[in-house]
Amino acid sequence: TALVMLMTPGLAFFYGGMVGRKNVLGILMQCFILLCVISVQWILYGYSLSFAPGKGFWGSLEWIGLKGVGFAPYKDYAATIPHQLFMMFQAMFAIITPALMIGAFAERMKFSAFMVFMVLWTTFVYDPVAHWVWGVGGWLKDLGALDFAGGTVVHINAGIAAFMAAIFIGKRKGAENKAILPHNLPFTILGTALLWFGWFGFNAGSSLGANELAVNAFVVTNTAAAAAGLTWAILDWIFHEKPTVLGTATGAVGGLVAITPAAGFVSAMSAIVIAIFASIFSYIAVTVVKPKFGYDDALDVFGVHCIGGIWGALATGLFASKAINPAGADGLFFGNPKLLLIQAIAVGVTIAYSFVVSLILYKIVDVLMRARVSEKDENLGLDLTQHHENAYTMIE
Amino acid sequence: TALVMLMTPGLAFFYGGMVGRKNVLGILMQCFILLCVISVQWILYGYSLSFAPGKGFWGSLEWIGLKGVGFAPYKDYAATIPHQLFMMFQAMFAIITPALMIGAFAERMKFSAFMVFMVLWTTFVYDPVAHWVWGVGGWLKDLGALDFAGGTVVHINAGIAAFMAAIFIGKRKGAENKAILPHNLPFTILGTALLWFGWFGFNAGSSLGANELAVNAFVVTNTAAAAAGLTWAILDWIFHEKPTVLGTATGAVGGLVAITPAAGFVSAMSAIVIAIFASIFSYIAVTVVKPKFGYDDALDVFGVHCIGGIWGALATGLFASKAINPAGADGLFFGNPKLLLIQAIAVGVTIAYSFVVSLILYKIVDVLMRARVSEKDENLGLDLTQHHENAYTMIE
Amino acid sequence: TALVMLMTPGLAFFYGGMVGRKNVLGILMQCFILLCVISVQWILYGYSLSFAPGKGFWGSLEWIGLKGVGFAPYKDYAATIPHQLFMMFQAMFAIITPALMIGAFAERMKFSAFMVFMVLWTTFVYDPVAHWVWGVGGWLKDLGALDFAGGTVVHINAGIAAFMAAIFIGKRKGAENKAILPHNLPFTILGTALLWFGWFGFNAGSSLGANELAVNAFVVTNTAAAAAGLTWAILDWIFHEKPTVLGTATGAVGGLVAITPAAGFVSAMSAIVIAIFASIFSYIAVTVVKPKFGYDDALDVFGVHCIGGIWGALATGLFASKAINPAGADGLFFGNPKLLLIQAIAVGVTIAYSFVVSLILYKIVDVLMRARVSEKDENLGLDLTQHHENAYTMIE
Amino acid sequence: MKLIIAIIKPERLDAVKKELYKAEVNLITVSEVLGHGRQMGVTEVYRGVKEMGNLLRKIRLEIAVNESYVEPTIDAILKGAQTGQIGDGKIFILDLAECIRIRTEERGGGAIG
Amino acid sequence: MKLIIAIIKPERLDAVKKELYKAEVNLITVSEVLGHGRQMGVTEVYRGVKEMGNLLRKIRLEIAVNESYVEPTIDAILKGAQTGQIGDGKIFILDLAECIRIRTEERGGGAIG
Amino acid sequence: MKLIIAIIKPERLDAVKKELYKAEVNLITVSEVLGHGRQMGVTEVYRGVKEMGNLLRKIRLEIAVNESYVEPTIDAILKGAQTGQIGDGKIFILDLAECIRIRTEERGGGAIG
Ligand SMILES: Nc1ncnc2c1ncn2[C@@H]1O[C@H](COP(=O)(O)OP(=O)(O)O)[C@@H](O)[C@H]1O
Ligand SMILES: Nc1ncnc2c1ncn2[C@@H]1O[C@H](COP(=O)(O)OP(=O)(O)O)[C@@H](O)[C@H]1O
Ligand SMILES: Nc1ncnc2c1ncn2[C@@H]1O[C@H](COP(=O)(O)OP(=O)(O)O)[C@@H](O)[C@H]1O
Repeated sequence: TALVMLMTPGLAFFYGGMVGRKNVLGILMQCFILLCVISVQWILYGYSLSFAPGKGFWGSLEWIGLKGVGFAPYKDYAATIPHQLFMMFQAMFAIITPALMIGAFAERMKFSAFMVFMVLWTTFVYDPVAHWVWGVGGWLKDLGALDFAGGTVVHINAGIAAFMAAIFIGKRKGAENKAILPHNLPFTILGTALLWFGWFGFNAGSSLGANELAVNAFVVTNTAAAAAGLTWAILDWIFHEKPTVLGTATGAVGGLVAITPAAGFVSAMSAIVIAIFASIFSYIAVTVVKPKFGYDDALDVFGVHCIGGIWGALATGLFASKAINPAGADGLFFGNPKLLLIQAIAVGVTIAYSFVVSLILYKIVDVLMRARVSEKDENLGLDLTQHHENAYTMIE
Repeated sequence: TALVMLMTPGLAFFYGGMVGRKNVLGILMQCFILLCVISVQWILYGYSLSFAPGKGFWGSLEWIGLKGVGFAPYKDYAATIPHQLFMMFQAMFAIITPALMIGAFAERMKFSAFMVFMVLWTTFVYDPVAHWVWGVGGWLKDLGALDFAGGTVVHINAGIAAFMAAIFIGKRKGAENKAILPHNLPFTILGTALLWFGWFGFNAGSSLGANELAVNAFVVTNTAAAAAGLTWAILDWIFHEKPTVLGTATGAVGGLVAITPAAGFVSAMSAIVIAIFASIFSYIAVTVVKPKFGYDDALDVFGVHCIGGIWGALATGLFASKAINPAGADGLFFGNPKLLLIQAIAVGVTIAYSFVVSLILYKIVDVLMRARVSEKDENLGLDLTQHHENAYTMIE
Repeated sequence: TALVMLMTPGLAFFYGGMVGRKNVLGILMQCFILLCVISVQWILYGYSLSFAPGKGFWGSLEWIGLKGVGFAPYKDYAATIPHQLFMMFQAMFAIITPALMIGAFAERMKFSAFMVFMVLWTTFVYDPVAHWVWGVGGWLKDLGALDFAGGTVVHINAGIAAFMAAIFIGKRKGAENKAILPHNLPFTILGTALLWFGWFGFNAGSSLGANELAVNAFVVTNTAAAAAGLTWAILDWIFHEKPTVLGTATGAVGGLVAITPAAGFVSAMSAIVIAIFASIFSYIAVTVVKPKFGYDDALDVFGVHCIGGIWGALATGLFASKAINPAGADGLFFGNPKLLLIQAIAVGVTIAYSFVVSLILYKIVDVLMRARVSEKDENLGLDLTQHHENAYTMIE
Repeated sequence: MKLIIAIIKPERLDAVKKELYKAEVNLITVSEVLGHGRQMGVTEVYRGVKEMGNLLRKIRLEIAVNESYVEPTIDAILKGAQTGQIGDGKIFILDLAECIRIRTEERGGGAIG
Repeated sequence: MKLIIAIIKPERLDAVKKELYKAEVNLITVSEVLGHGRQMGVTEVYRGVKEMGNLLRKIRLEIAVNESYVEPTIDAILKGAQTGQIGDGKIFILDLAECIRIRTEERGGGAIG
Repeated sequence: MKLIIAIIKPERLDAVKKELYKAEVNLITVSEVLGHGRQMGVTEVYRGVKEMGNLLRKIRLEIAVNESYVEPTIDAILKGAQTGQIGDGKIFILDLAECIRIRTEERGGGAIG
């Protein structure tokens, strides 16, 4: 569980290294403050909204302030680990999800607007969706949708909301004529390493103790990241003469995303196939689709997380096998087309709901306080204008 | 346990990012060498001085060189884990404590003097205090003082000694007229993340295996860090227009400090309250008290660790509850004023003892070899003058 | 196990900080791509070649594609943990080993050549040697050679191959007249910290669950790193007036290397002795031998890993004690000269085999595609020429 | 021959380069500087300590040209760098006594381009 | 008009800036340079390899002023930067042929301030 | 007095310094710049977005010398920096109106060395 906590800082450096020198603190701060805010929101009411049993839109409110959430395992979620531990584990999911979005509106969102938007988003988008898919009484869960470690709830959910935000906040100044160069790629690699490391906790931990499942998740997670990273490197090699570090890291993250919903249901060999296609689809989304439609999804949250998440969720419908996880189901390639359909429904519902509600919330925030910083502030950078700090000293 | 080892490097980057570019290696080296020196000191005689049963000033010498410290659990300390593992776990505490002080005399202490001072300090201050509070036969322990994971032994102890050092070594050149700008805040955030991560091991590990306690410690640790970080951000927002990254990180660390002694005795809700006040008190100490009295506690070891530690120790006396930990005690708010008094005594004794003895040791070192570097060396920076290295290349 | 995964990124930053600013991505990419490629190679056929039972040169092919490698523990390797987990754990060894070599030919090897060489090397050098020493039916294993966590298989093996590569690829331009200054030493420290942290998993994990052994490995690993780091610092202090950060980090890594084969067989006190000599030998190799013979082992893979590995393997033959590990053997100092001999044989065989075969593979690659980049590309740096990227923005 | 030194806003660099190429001025040397001018800096705050950040990031261009190119170069810089807001920067022009191309050792106006 | 270039010790920058403001010289451009001079550098050691670190960090100031300001500026720099120890640095003064304010396009002395 | 500005390839810096010391030119100021010239840059690629990297790392030397040292200094730079390949860089020479040593306040030629 502790591992999962490292993912948010990991993400912070993954993103932070890719932005301009004048905006790196903006990224780090946004990730860091989410770690603070959502940790508190979660124990106050978020966990209850998401996981307290209830057939409705949200879970019930009986677990507010962790009331009744003790050490005794809550068998419907995890028979073997203390309820509070499960709660913490889920908290990390609730933190990383909004953090993923940061990449889309990077370098131009006002911090105050960011804070308000994120609290609203977690409450009105993340919590309900989490409830539907994972909560006792959640209707997608009852439908039989499989989401091992958050492909739908986390990645598609965040990815599509990010897509919305990128479109409506508009392009970065300077992004029109040229690429904004990553100011510190080693930080991006460091972040990737921490993400990869944390993801083991993310996926293996999602087996909630069941030993064999954890091992399988561990193996396929590593395999998928590796295969996807390699795939992207090769694609770069083919289309841009040289394999790039940023590309390899991006691919690896894409592979981790794609395997997330499938980690507990597929074999290592299937993982390789899933990973290869994950990279290919993301590669197309990032290098072909994005420029074509010209939205400025600054750090490709949509291209990597949404696309990867969708593919992963559907792939689960294709490659899932009872041989791996008896508690799971068989996918198309194992003679059960129905699962694929259910997965598709879950994906569709999440996309539709998340996009619409996120948009509404965004518009509210934008009207109330303008979501985007002024042009002058954008030129000076978020670090100085939003946080009154410089990331690095230039002369000493 | 391994997690705790990461705290020292975490601290190194937390501090290292805040100093000038020409002194970053000085910080990293001081942290790193302590990891080396104290690791050895600990198995040679430190552990024995601190934990070997004995009613005296120190523990007895029977465990010197780990003699008799085997794999069988030593039930008075930890009934379920191997004795050597407990020893290692404690080693990490003995390493991080002196390392905390580094922030106070940063950018101006001579390395040789630093080494001598630290070995003396660990032997004559840390080891005895640890014995009193945690050791079999330690009189504060017998008194019934509660210190779950080192609020008194680690943070107050280091914080007050750091305070002393900051005063007697004097202000940094250039600190008079202006602030010395942090040369690399992302490093500071990285350090904060590693500290936060390691602190889980620090606090959860202090339950020494008792499952429920570990979970509680884990939850309250995360909650306190989050709430305190958020609080500091808000304070900055109020008093300086914008929330700063450095402030948020500082607050989070302060929250971790304050929750340390309480982690095994309080609930998550109490943790939020403790954390909020921890940030407020530290904020006052750092932004009001320090400038007023004009001592140059370069990286606010006193303001964050000593103040946070004191508050945490007293807060334990207020919020501790048998409902959380039957082995513990009830605090004032649970109808037992006595505990608060005991805590206050433990705090007072530690402060008095640590301040006086640290001062004596410091003076001895100062007389023998001058503790502070020459003005010329200070201008050139510790990296070049104390270690003959440059942290970064300027032209290539 | 997850900890071990962090070692490769750790190594990447350890090395990456030491090279020039224009080559840091080259290092990071080489480490990162190995993480990807070998992860896949391992599950496809590497694991089978190394560990599938077989008396031959390689293991048999029956475990190709993890066929038959399930969750049930495979008692000949690890009676208590799932077979797939053991497989993953070994995968991390297979990844870090070639990664170690990167330091030797840093800043001048063509990426394409690197890829081909590494895949060949892992297949024809690592896999067989791993089989001989650890695999069921491996002849060195049957001989009774002790290699707890890879002193021979990992460090000597990689060290000597690196030595070969350094000689035959030739000196770096600019390395003749002057040292190439480390562009970011904090990264090197970060890498060292991650290595130290991961090494706990590396060594403690190698006990494969056996509790007491793990604790012992944990203690001696930490002790060795600390003592060796301290030793190097002192050596620098003596011979170069000041202790250097880079030196201390190098020493610590050297200590970790030396203790690797011994971790499960020696006591903490022996570990100190082993560590001290490890630093001394490496120090001589790096500061005396290397300049004397003038090969350009850029980041001292040979001096630190090969020398340290050899010393560690032999030291195991000296200090091993049944008192620590009944399953082990007694060393010379415990009245059993035979073990030392066996260790010497294992070392000799590995050196001879690895050097010769690595050389052949290197020559093949060199003939096919020139291993070294053009002078022009070397001047521009590997980042730009091999990966079309800049690690840092210079102006923004 | 003249040596033209221009201090501009970082975000204008691309525009200026474009204009210079249009004016067939292809050889330039660029560096990052900090400037203090009319334009006010942003206050920085570190743990409650206010720091009047009166230095702002600027880009410094160094361009050696022959007389005939002086005006076109100036116009190009003005076109690219001018936003009309405070902080746009300055252009300094110095007489260049001599210019040598290292590769060919040729001197004078011919070595400039 | 003159262009004044000063190389000073990093730790003197604040003092120099203060003096310059006193002398009503408010517009300056600053950058970080490495200097080799009389002042000896510090030897660096990396894994036993000695490196004669003969380059030291210095700060470079660039100030364009009108004739009347030349001496006051020099005095200010001397006041702020002088420690009397080797390494204090130098001041170089060049004739400035022309100066243009990008924002307003005005030229000559008026554009300097 | 003259102020000599040289733009050279980074990897030639050591050689140039060596030559300068041979010519008894011991006082220099060095900085890192980006240059755009004849030499083509390397294209960069970030997630498929091509970036014409037309700026290359160069080293900028600033050397103030007395007349008698001008030619020796130029020769030293040429010796050290010339590779004959495109991108070797340029040398610019400006008239230096005045030079002041901050430490001693002495002016003119004497202050240069
Ligand atoms: N006299 C000068 N000497 C040196 N640098 C100057 C001078 N005047 C302006 N600059 C540089 O130009 C930048 C912009 O100048 P500023 O006064 O802010 O804008 P504007 O010229 O539009 O009023 C300053 O930050 C400084 O770097
Ligand atoms: N003739 C020169 N040309 C270029 N830079 C110089 C010259 N003389 C001095 N400098 C710069 O001034 C700095 C200080 O000079 P130095 O000789 O060390 O001090 P001092 O002038 O007090 O003897 C040097 O590091 C160098 O950067
Ligand atoms: N006219 C100029 N003005 C400013 N800088 C120049 C000029 N000409 C050349 N440079 C600098 O010199 C460097 C090398 O010039 P380049 O044309 O590439 O080599 P060469 O002079 O051998 O053809 C350029 O990158 C640039 O920094």
